[in-house]
Amino acid sequence: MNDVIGLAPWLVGFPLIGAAILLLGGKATDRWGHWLGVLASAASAVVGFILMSRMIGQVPEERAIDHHLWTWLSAGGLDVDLGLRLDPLSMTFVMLVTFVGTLIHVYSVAYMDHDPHRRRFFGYLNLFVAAMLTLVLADSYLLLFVGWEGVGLASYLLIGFWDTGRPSARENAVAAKKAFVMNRIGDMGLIAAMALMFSAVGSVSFADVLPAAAGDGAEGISPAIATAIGLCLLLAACGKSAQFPLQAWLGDAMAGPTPVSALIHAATMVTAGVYLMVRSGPILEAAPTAQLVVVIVGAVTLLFGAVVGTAKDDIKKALAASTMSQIGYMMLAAGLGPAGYAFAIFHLLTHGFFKAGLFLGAGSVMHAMGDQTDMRRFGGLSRFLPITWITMGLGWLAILGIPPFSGFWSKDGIIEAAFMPVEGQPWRAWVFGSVAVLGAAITAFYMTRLFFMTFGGRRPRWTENQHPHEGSPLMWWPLVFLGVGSAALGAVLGIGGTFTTWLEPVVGHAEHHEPVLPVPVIITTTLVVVVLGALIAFRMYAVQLVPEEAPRGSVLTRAARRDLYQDAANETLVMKPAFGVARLVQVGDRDVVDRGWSVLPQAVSWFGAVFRRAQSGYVRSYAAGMAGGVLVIAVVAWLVVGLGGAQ
Amino acid sequence: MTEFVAPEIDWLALAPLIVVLGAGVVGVLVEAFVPAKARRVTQIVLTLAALAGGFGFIAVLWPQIVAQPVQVVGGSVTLTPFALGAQGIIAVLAFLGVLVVADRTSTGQDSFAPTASAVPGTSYEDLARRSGLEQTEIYPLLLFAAGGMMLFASTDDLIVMFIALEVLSLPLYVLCATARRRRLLSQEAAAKYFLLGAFASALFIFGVALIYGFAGTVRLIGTPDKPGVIGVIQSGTAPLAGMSVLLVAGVLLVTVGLLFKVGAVPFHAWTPDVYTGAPTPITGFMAACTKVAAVAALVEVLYRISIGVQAVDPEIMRQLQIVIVVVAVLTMAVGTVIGSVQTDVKRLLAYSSIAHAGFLLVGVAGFNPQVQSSTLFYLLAYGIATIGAFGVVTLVRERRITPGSGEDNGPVGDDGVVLGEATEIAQWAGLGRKAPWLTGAFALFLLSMAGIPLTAGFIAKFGAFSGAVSGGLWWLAVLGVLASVVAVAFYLRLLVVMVFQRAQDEPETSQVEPVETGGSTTGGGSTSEGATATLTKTQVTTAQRVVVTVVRSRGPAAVAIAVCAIATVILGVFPSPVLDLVEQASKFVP
Amino acid sequence: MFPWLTVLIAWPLVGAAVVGLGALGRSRTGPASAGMGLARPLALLFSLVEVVLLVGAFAAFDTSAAGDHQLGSIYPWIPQIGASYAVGVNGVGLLLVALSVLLVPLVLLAAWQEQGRDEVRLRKFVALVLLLEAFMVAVFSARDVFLFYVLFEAMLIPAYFLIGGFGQGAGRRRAAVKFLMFSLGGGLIMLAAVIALYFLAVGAGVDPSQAFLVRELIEVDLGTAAERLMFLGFFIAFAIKAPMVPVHSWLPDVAGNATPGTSTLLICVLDKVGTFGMLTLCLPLFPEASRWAAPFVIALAVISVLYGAIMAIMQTDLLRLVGWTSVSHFGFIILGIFTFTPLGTAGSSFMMLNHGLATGALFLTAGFLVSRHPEKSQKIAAYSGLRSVTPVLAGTFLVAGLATLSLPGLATFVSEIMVLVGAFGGAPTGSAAWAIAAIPGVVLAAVYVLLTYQKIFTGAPAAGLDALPDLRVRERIVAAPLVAGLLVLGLVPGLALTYVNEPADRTATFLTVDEPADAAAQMGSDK
Amino acid sequence: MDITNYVVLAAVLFAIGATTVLLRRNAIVVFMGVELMLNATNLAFVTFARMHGDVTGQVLAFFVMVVAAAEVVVGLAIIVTIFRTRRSASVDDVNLLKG
Repeated sequence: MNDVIGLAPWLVGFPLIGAAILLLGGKATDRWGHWLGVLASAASAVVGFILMSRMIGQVPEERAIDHHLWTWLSAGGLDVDLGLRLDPLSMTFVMLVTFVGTLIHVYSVAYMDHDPHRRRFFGYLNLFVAAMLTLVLADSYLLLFVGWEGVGLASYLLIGFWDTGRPSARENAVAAKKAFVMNRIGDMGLIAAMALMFSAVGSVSFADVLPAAAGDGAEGISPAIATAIGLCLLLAACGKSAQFPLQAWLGDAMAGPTPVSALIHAATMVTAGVYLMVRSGPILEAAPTAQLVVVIVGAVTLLFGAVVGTAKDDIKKALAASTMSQIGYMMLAAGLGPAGYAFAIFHLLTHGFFKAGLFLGAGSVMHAMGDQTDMRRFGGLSRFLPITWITMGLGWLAILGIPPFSGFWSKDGIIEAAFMPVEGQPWRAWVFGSVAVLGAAITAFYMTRLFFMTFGGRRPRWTENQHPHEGSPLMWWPLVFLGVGSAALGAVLGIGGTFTTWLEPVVGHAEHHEPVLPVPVIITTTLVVVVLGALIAFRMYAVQLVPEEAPRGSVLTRAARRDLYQDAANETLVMKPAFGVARLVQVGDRDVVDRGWSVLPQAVSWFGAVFRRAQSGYVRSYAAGMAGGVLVIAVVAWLVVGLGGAQ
Repeated sequence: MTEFVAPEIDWLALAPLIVVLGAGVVGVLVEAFVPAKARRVTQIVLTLAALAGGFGFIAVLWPQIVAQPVQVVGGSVTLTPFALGAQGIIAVLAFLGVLVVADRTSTGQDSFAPTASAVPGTSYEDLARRSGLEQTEIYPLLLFAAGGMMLFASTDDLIVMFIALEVLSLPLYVLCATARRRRLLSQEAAAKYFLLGAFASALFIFGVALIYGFAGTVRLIGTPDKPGVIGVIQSGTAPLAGMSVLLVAGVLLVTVGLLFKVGAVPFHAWTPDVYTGAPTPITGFMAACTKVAAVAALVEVLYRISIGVQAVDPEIMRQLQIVIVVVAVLTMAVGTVIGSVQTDVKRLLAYSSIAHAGFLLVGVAGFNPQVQSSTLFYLLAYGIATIGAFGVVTLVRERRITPGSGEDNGPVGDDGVVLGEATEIAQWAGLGRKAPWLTGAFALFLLSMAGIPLTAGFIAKFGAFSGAVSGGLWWLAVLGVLASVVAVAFYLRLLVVMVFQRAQDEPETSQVEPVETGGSTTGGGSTSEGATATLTKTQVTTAQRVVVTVVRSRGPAAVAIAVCAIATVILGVFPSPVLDLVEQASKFVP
Repeated sequence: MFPWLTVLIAWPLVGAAVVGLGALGRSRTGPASAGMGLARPLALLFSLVEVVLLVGAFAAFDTSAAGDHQLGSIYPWIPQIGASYAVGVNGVGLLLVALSVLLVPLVLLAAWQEQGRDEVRLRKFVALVLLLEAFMVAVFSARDVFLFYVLFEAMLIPAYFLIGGFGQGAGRRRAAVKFLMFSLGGGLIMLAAVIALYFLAVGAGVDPSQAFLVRELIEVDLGTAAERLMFLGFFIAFAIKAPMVPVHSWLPDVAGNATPGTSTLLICVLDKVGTFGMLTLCLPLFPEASRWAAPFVIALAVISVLYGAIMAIMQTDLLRLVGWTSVSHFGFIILGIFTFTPLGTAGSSFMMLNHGLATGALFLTAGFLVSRHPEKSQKIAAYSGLRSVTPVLAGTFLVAGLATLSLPGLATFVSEIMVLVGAFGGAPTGSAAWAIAAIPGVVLAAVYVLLTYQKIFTGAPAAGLDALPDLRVRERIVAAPLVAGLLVLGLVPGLALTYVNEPADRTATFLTVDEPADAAAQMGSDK
Repeated sequence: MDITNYVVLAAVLFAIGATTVLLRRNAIVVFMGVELMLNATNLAFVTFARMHGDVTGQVLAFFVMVVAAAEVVVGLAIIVTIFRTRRSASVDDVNLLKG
């Protein structure tokens, strides 16, 4: 595939050029700018498709290619090339990003039709695509970091897209800032990890670090260092993927336009943490402790998100909680070693489709309902929005993991992997397996709740003057594509382990173990609890009437509604102490440091004012001063010399 | 009876002194024989010519003295390169100082009272002023003072030094009392200077007596056939060799006498008062030239004695050094700290002069022969900045505006009567707008005094601190550095007022006392309301106001200021040629 | 060999003299007379010709020997005290010279309408700027400690007048005095060390007439105690200049009261003398003492990073805020210098350049913003919702802000990561821990930049601000090169690293190798 | 009689003179104190000359006398001028300059 490798930089190049033109071009590009954005993304998708098809044609061992562009940075022993790594893992992402991305671009043309700043929106979207592709194609952690922060920037810009001129403008801006800052907290981990890698291996490129981590020779990374690197990378992943304890930004990020939520905060960017974990597999494998922490974080987050999802009435926030929970699954899988990697990525892929579909569906609903997001004000929409209803239904079934929809194939793999025994720690399989199953049940509950609160119900609970109708074809064609993906992608790639095999050159071959329970038992149990959860939700939200005002609810409901008090906890545990420290520093700077320096001139003035009194104006006192001076100097000279001489 | 042998006298070596002092004598004759109208011009020409001629002789002598120092009449005048260098600097500075003295400015008046002996505020004084009397005696007095200073710096004989001290001091006492305005202050300055100066002289001469008692001679080096103090100490042939207490006390008292002239703490108290009260051109002359002479003499005495005693009794040497160090530290501290709270420009410059005495002593305290060259350079740099700065002060005046009044005393301009100098710092606000060039020059002098690089003051300070470090007193250099920081602060304050602040030229009734310092005596002899305390406050007219103005120089002062400014920059940027010269000056241990 | 540096130093001096001619005449605002209105164009012309000369200097510079000091000349200046006029730059010096030369025309252009119409005042202003330029170029080229010291102090004077005479804050005089007192205080302490250095060098057998040449001094073994004392003397002066906590107090006042253009020159270029001095004087001249002090210095540097960032977050005045961010960034620069690793040192050298571009862009953009406010308010709270009113200004501000928070892809990121990674493997004990402790600085940076952006540019436009004009062409011309530079150097940092790598290698080798003879010869080599 | 007694006398006289300067208010008396100090010095010179057996000291005493005379001229002139202006010869009254 060396003949087409030269195209690889254009994967990033097209959307980057698109972004540059759109953002620098000014009003001149207003009329056609959005189509340029779509074109750039589509061009990138085409390039991705060409490369992908050529890669499939290669034998598995030759599928990984490092494409060197130029020496980026070379100083003091740190040599980083600006290079792209094309392998099955990155190409999987390229396909996901460019394909889903292009669909969402198209969707946005219609969705943002009335926005005066549509051009800028497409500029940001292009920027995002470019950054995301940089992230997944990077051949070193440093370049990955460029993409990593690039997507953070795009996310920041898009969450805050409506940061002026609306009543909620300030909240949107705050949400954007919150996302960026929490991501930065995670980024500290990536920086520290790179520092550790450089000091241990002398390089931060995948080609050097990963083999060194895998190898156990003298050149290798010691387990302690590997653990430290692994935990640092996990911190980064937690920030980017909204994993516990850095999950708080994702819900607020829904302030951005819905296509943004679909693309960035569901399908692609937030899963970058999973990508990072899988990419760094050898490091994690060298650090079992870090792996365990990854699994725990995944498990906690999957339950956390699921619980939060059950109580949210805002359709986007419910989906956001769901995203968090699903990424928890992926993270859990990523912590399970080679057995889980493939399923983590597989779930990431299917999730990318069905969650993007769900979000775009939600966007379609909002579009129809005048930007209403409260599900308690929906209901009975299936008749008015049939396409949205069907495509979201496909996504619903997929996320529930009902066979044969795509979610089943990937999520079931993760649950099975979670039940794999770990040597010496028999409790792990049971605990994490159970959590995964429990999560599936709750997922079924909240997604069913969401689906039926929106489309089901005997009577609509709309506000005044609502005339819901489907949007333009530009909006529903992407829904259809994603719906098809939600339905079929899992089966296409899952049956026969196609996808697992495809990734094997990258993530390594998993030793086959038997789960602690027989596989059919796991599948059956999972399906049973899922159906159970769905039925409960159906009974509560489809059969019974949904009140327009949220009932007070149980303690747990109230907690879940407030995201399990995550913001309050952050406020109390982090923000307040931090602000206290900042106040302390501020007061200290003013009253101690600055005043301390100003004491010097004051002291001089004070002494000056005191001693100038000696200049009394009386001749006799001057003469006395002279005479006294003679005596004192004589005495001092004698004393000092006398004492000195006595030694 | 031995036959009288006429002493062999190297007249050329004495020529600079003879020219200057001789011109002073001629000046006295001029007062007697030249008609009143031509007197002033004659005196000025004579004075400048004498100083220039003196400098010319110094230049001629230079190569010869650098090759071989000369002792005239057994050392009564001892011309080492260092002494000759000091003489040259004094001649140059005196020349510039006289230029400032001679300037009558656009007001047509010089800074001196027409009859200094007249009682302020009397009709006699009024009459003298109306008849346009001028006191041209100041020029011979200046020449005598300058000649005394030159001699002071170049003698080996303590008695000659004493006489030189008086020759330089007595004219200065008189000159201090001759201010045209604020005459009470002027007279007070003279009285204080005189009383304290006489006291210090007495201490000095008693010290000489004690040294004579110890060594039987008052020459320090002496001649080969008649060894001086150093010689008898080293050879142990002092008549009272056992009573070294005489020597120590004597040297101490002599040093005190010299430190008084230097203006070092605790013998500094006269400095601020005298500098403030004296006529400003005289202050400039005195501050610059006296400092040169006194420091040069101090260096010679101390270094000569230190050579002598070091060999015999290092203890005494240490005592001397400790004295100088203590004095240096005190001087820097007092000069800078009290200077930082001053509100009067002249007084501020006076404290600055004290601080500089401290910095000079820091260098001197190193007791390293190399220091002599840096000391000379310091004196030159300090001197030109000082004369320039006081020259600027003479041009910044108060102007009283009395609409409709027919004031007939002093030239009436379009907008009022020019009074005395505006020396309150607050009055200098906005000077940068009124007179940018003058302010620029003054700022330059301040920066030089502050020791900012690319001005002469920096090279000078560098040399002084180098002296301390080379003598092992690095901590003293650090103290000096700290004192410099404080000093910088007060120069800066003045700079801020001049350059950044706006003038407060709003109409101001004369109910507000125009000047704080000696407010009751302002106006001096130039205005009819007189200067006595009982009279000033009676003049209250609501429409009168006092503004600050800059009078134009008639030439000489402008030349002096310009020369000083240019020299300050040149010595700061390309000091090499001058450093070469002063380096030659330290070739011989004094 | 053509004396490029001397020409680069002399040309702005000529400009200052030509433009400043007549500036000392009486102020008048009256009708136009001959030569009126020429001050700014003339000064701009001079500064642009200087840029052309800079291009020549770059062409003549041999990058394959970037560690050698090139383009220079040596003449005896004051042989009596060992001072020479010795100039020469290695790669680092050349970059800083370039930074000075490039920023001056931008600052002149940015300040085009700042100082009113009074021609005399304008002449003074531009003359001072050109004078400052000459001093800055000279100080980065000085290869003689005495010359360096002289310039180090002398350039305070034009800076002082620029702050006190042409500032825009009410407290400008106080700020100017504070600036000068801090700087001179540090400088005079350094003077004591400079003098001591001379005597030790002469005592060690260096030719007294050349005893201040860096290349001579490097070879002198000063003895442990003396070396440490002298290190302190130099370091305190540089730390004040840099500025480093706790001797930073002058900086926020200056930033808040000077014009943004002055702040740019002052903080983005002139203050680099502090870190440049640490790199090119403290380390090579006092290697043992540097190693001795490094743990302490690193700790202070990291404290500066966090302290400056926290204080920036707490500011209510936009320009003071930008000033505080510099405290934080200088902390990073110092951290890198004292790691004694090639990576950290190269990172710091590169960061000196980048900080100049990024903070310069931020200062100037903030200045554009403030100049639009009807009351010229610098209070962040006086602004709101301006993104919809002045989108280009908002975008420029954001890019400058992102550069300040070291967004990957921009040059600042490369240097910051180099410093952090280098510091993690730094030679001094505890540097790894301090490097980790500095990392939260990146989070705080995000907070202060984005919080400010949020307050000024988002939400509903404040009353009276809804019709502000967007960036004018002149202002765009000012911002564009800075932003472009940050982007290009972010993607191809090799353009600059070529110049800093070899000097950094030499410095690190010199400081970490036991037998420093060869390394010393390399450090001091002048071509 | 021991010749050193003269030296002691000279020192005592010198101290008395100095004390006069420090304690008395009248400018004329203060000045007389200075004169006393000078004359004490003369006594010391002459005594030492006698002790050393050379005439230098005696010659020096003449110089001092001359100088003292010159000082009187200038000093009295200044003091008288001030007296005429202020109608007071007290040194404590001249203190406009201070601080």
